[in-house]
Amino acid sequence: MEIRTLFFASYKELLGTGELQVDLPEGATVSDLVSALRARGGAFTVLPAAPAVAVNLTYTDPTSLLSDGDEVALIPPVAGG
Amino acid sequence: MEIRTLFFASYKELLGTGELQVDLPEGATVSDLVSALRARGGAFTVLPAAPAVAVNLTYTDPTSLLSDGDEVALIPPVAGG
Amino acid sequence: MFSAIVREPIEPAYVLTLIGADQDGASLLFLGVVRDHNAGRSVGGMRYDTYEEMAAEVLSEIVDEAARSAGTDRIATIHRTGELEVGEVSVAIAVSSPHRAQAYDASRYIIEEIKKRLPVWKKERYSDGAEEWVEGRTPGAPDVAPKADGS
Amino acid sequence: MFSAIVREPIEPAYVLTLIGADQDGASLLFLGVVRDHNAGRSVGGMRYDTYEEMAAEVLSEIVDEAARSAGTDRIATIHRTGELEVGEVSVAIAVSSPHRAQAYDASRYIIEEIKKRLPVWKKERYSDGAEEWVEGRTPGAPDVAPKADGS
Repeated sequence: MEIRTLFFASYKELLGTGELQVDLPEGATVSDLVSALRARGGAFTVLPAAPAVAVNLTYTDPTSLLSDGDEVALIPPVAGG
Repeated sequence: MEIRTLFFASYKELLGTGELQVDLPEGATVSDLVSALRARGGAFTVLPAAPAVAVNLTYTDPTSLLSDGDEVALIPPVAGG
Repeated sequence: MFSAIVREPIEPAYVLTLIGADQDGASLLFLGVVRDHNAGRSVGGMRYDTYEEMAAEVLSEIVDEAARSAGTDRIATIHRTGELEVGEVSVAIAVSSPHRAQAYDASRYIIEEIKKRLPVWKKERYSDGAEEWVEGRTPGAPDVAPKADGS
Repeated sequence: MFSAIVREPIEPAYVLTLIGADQDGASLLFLGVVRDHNAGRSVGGMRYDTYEEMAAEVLSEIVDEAARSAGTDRIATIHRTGELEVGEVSVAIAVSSPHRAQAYDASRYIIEEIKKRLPVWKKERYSDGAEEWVEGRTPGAPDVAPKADGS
């Protein structure tokens, strides 16, 4: 299945991109997505193993199952206000 | 000595005046002034025996000595804001 | 620091111009407003009576205390007196400070102290034509729980 | 209730027009402002990066929570994104309510929650030309004591 993966702020700068399509097997979780990203090596290894993650605009647990077409954002520590 | 005595809000309405000159003997205290007012009878008897009082713009204790020319205000419960 | 008792309407945008500095990350503006009801009765307006010379001194003292305690001197407080209609601003408190906690603390301190000791009284004008002095607090009396009908 | 993420400058006087009702005796406007220093360094400006669709949802949720808890729906919150200069408003929170405690509580709740979970990031531009992401808070992490460099 295809997961639209978004990066912001320091993650976006680190990876040089704000968005990646990631292909994952059915049954993959948020945590599997992060592992798949880190396995790409290079700058991706600097991503935290357990970043805050939002699936379809909502903060979500690492164990949550993903579905084809989900929009998953890796959220660096926030600093609004 | 002459004490300029001020009344506000409900006290002013009650007494029908906002200001009275009160003549008191030397050595009189705030409390003596209030007693002298209440002794006038009529509406004055409705004044509390121990109202909040300001002497020369500052909240003051009932036992404070007064001086000739002091401005003394009887302060009803306040409701600013 | 700025404080004043005024007879003219208070302009919130103007009060904000009295504070703010490049070092400040937070600004807070409190407005007390005449509302259309109190203690279950429909209110048409409010008449404020004020011991003006003393109120000016007490307000200035309250602002000084807040400034010392919160560590910012960017504070402006204006209290109105006279006849007010529903929706008009009776008091404006503007504070700016480097960090937000200072602004909230100073703002809250000032409004609470105003209600405890500023020599101001208000008479409500009800829609049925009756008028009544709003029950107040005796200055210097021990704190009691906030009243349900305080703004 | 009103909440929005915007790219244009925030006008404080406009935000106040979004709240206020005849039943309200208190209005409170909080402004977060870009300040000229942080953690001992001189700051020239700030770039806000925002996950806009999600931030709009989260901000709306935060405002809903504050409204339910404080018992007033007269709340407007606007957060800006993009390039800001020192002195510009990054966030405005306006609340009006019958009694002042409700407005203070709702206002403080909203700014604290914004700092905990709104998907917004900021990069400081220092006077010496360097830039750095402001250290943030991991959403969902337990509360820690407020940091000395938070606005």
